[in-house]
Amino acid sequence: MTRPIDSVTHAASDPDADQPYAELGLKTDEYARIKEILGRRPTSAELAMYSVMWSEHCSYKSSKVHLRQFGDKAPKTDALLVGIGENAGVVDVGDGWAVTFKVESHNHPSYVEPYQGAATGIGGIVRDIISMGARPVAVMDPLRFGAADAEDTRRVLPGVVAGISGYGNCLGLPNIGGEIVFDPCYAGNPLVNALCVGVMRHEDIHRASARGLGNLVILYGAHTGGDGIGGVSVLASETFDADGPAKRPSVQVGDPFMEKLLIECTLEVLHEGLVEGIQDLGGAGISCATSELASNGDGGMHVWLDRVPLRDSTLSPEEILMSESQERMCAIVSPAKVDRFMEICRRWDVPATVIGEVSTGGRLVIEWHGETIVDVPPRTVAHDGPVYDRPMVRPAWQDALVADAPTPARLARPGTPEELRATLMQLVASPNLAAKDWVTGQYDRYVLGNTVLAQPEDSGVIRIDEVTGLGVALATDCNARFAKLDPYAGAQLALAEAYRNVAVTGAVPLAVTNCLNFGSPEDPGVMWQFAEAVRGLADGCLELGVPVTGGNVSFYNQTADVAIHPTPVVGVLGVIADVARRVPMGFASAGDSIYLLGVTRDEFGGSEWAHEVHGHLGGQPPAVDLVGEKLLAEILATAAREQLLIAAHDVSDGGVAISVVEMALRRNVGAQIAIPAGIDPFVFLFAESTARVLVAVAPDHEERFTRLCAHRNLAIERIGTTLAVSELNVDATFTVELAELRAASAATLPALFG
Amino acid sequence: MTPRVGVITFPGSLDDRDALRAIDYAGADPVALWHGDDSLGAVDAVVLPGGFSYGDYLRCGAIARFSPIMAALIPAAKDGLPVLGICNGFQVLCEAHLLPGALTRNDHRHFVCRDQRLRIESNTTAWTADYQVGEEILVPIKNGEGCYIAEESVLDELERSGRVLARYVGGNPNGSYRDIAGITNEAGNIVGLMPHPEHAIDDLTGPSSDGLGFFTSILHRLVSA
Amino acid sequence: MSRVVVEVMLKPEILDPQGRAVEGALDRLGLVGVTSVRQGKRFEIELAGPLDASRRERLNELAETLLANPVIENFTVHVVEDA
Amino acid sequence: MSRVVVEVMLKPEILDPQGRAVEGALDRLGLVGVTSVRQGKRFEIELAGPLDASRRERLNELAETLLANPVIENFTVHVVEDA
Ligand SMILES: Nc1ncnc2c1ncn2[C@@H]1O[C@H](COP(=O)(O)OP(=O)(O)O)[C@@H](O)[C@H]1O
Ligand SMILES: [Mg+2]
Repeated sequence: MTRPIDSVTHAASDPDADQPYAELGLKTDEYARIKEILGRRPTSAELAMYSVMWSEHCSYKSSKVHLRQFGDKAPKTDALLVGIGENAGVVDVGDGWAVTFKVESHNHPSYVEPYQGAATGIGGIVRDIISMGARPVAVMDPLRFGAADAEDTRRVLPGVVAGISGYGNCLGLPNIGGEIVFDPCYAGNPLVNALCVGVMRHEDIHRASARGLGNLVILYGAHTGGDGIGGVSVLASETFDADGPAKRPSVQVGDPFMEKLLIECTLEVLHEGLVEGIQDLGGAGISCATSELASNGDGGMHVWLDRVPLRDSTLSPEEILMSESQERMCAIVSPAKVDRFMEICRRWDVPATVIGEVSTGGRLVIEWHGETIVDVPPRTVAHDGPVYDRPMVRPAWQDALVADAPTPARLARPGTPEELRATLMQLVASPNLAAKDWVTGQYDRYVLGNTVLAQPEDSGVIRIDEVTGLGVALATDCNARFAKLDPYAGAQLALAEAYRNVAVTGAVPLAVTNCLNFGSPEDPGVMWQFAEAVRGLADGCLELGVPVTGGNVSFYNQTADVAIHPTPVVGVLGVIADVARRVPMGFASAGDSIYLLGVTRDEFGGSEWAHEVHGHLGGQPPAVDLVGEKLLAEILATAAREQLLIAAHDVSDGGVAISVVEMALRRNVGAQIAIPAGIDPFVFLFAESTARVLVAVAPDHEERFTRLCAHRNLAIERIGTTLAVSELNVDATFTVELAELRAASAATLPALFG
Repeated sequence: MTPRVGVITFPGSLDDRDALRAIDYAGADPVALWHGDDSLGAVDAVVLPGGFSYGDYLRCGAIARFSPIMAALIPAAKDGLPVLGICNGFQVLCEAHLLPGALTRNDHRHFVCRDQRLRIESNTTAWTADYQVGEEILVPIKNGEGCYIAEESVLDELERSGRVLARYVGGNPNGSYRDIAGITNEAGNIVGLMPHPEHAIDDLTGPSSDGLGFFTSILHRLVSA
Repeated sequence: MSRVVVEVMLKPEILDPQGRAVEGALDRLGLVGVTSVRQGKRFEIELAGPLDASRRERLNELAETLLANPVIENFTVHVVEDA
Repeated sequence: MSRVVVEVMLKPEILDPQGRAVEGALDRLGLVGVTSVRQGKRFEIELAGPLDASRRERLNELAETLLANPVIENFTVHVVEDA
């Protein structure tokens, strides 16, 4: 039984055929617009392309009007070589080196099939980085799960971690950081975000564009199968009988070995100058790659779709266009260079096929066995999708939430030394603050030999240039409870925390990426959260002078009408001139002074203490202080350059107490802390005021360092000393052995997921 | 002339550049070798690096063992060419039966990456002469299938003939029998090691520089030969 | 004692990188004409005593939920011995 | 077309952490009386045309050297179809 081909001629001759546009997620007016663009009804292949390229995921139709602010408010900087709009932004880090980095979500696939969902999340973001011409040098994985002890978390978390570990380790990319946050709001909607950073020389930057009449379109990498085409099957379904073709899998399966070959092969063809334009295949597969390459280039492309090598010969042309089979790339190569290109692919055992060529006429024409099944202006597919300015309303419950502040009257606070000690022990062992070694121990941090810092340090630091010691630092952060209380401030607090985490290593923050994880944009309350978060982030980036270079939006993270907390994950990249001068987080020797930089206030709204001890979320998040963050970063960079610091660690979740514990446990060096006069011990130990950092300074550098702070009017207070004994001694209150803290911190995750 | 030490890149090798760097740090001449070549060229010793050759699909090292270059390496190694297999390289050497036993799934079933203490048990091999017997070193370990197993009689023979080269101390990371981290053949020229000395060549990028000794050992051996 | 074998294979439409790697190796090593290799898992389970209906049912349930992932895998359960 | 199934199991004396983990899980999930679980591999190989003696021999050799590692594993080769 053969299915009739819905060619352009056929479509013209049968203008009123019923088309399943609604099943494909298109609205009636969107379908009408396609007809208007084409001057006829679309063929089923065209319908497939438009439906997926105009989906929320590919077109950013609900977010575009807001995301513009990242460009409009971008701070002036010479560092940005490639801005928003490409696969990933590119930042100049000096000496002719450039760095590209981006974070993306793979949330829903990771819920359906945790291992493969997370694995292909890593695979996808890595291909974005190679398609810019960069060698990927590290990955990070900001993750969020439901309650730590929930049954489903036990299913999802180990699978996600194994997937990231299995894929990333096999690719040979060090994992240098990430996040693991538990909150019941993510039950049913875990967040799996993946970040990749790559390095290149300025002259190696490549773009996704198809130029040069007669240049060839080469599809290379894995064969195309029926992965992830879910919805499009309806296009074929009516014409197949009930027990027709196997149901297409909605799950994509990753092959990290093929991706590793793809990386090496791609870098070699780019390095030899064989490629005019290049694009990875991710969401929407060939539809996306061909329409974007054509749209960004001369505008015309002719593709022979029947030349695409298939893993499954029963695939229809619509399905081939949509397939999200992993580990594929598309390159534009001039005819004179094709032989060499193919030779390199063979050397790496990477299949490669010429599937089309750049043409005149400004149309993307796709043929299937001699019949034209697509004939469209590529821009209308790739870039001129619908744009919505969706209604937004501040949720009715927001006021009550903010009014429910964690005052001492509402939430009982520990007062006695025993109570403070017990609170510390409870927080140290809480899933969000406990040691994450059970997870991070499954990730290779050493491969490539350039990892200078990795988890649990505040930032991952990667050496770029072995001769000069030039390197980059990266951190991702987001406290979604803060964003729930105030999405504008919450996004800025995420930015501030990532910025601070980069700064404590001595690196100078330079650029920002983000992954905006939200509920349904069709809910005006969620849309308000989204708009506020984007506005907050754009304003914050402007104030800190760090441009957003790219990112990703993930909507529909909700079950029925309950959305996740707004979770704008922010990644900050910094540059450090000599990685040998990076400042690690851990105390290193006895007799060093411990200083707290910044000001502590009674701020507990959205804090880990309120969450863990009282299961409470309400009030205001801590005050944003971007001026303070900037000042801190400048002082820390100077101090690192002058090698004044033994250690530096930011203060965030769990407050000063948790930060001190982390600094002490890192290298098993004890500390004595004195609670400053005039402040409540509980507030001093556990408040989550921002723009604060703890540092350890050797005696012979104290004078220089304190003068540096005083000179710039940075609040600084000496709060303790490192000890020769392995204990944490909080003056006149309590003492805990480091062994006891370590045991409490280390036991939690293995007990849950062991 | 400076001794030349080759590093074979298989499809899926990952720590090949690191092994080349370590050879360079030690003062020898690093030479990149390709799995598809059928000769070793003029090298004086060979390192089989870590990674996931052929994705480690099937079994770790099982497919790489049949590479064209292995057909050249196997007889050369039997003839005394110094060969160091690190992690995946150790797995390849066992699969090629150049070393006894096998490396299987870690007893806890997870990939493990951590800084590991080892005790050097033999310094009579080509790759450990610069260490003291009993010396403890700190190097990274990172593997999913690093559990060394062999029959009791083989283990006894390894112990009796002093061919256990290094043992895990301070906790066995993968369930290896008798805490074995590395072994050698009878002649002492072929060494398999699960941990990664090439990732411990300076304090900046590794937990120590303790691993450099493997590479200086081979350099000194080749220079004095 | 009863013995049960559960075989779990990736569904035919799902990519099987391991099988592909083996296919390539068999071909390179001179086994001519290999057209496909799929790699799956095999569980040999031993149980004390005979398999009554309820244990059989539980076994089938667990084969479907624990041993196989029905999103990407098919499975079969064979009772080899029941006594 | 011919079809061959190769089954590879760890030797009984070799520790099988995956099998052990499955054993524990089956027990926790209410399958009573499980005394042992071993996890192995199963290869389904398809070849064009019939299996002559030389291909059969090569297949057996490769099962022994490539598909299984005889130091730790046993294997069996079944020809399911030969045409
Ligand atoms: N939250 C965001 N902030 C900034 N830029 C964004 C954001 N979301 C998407 N973008 C940008 O929009 C472009 C298209 O995004 P995306 O479709 O994710 O890229 P790709 O096609 O490479 O997967 C990219 O340049 C991306 O960086
Ligand atoms: Mg892309």
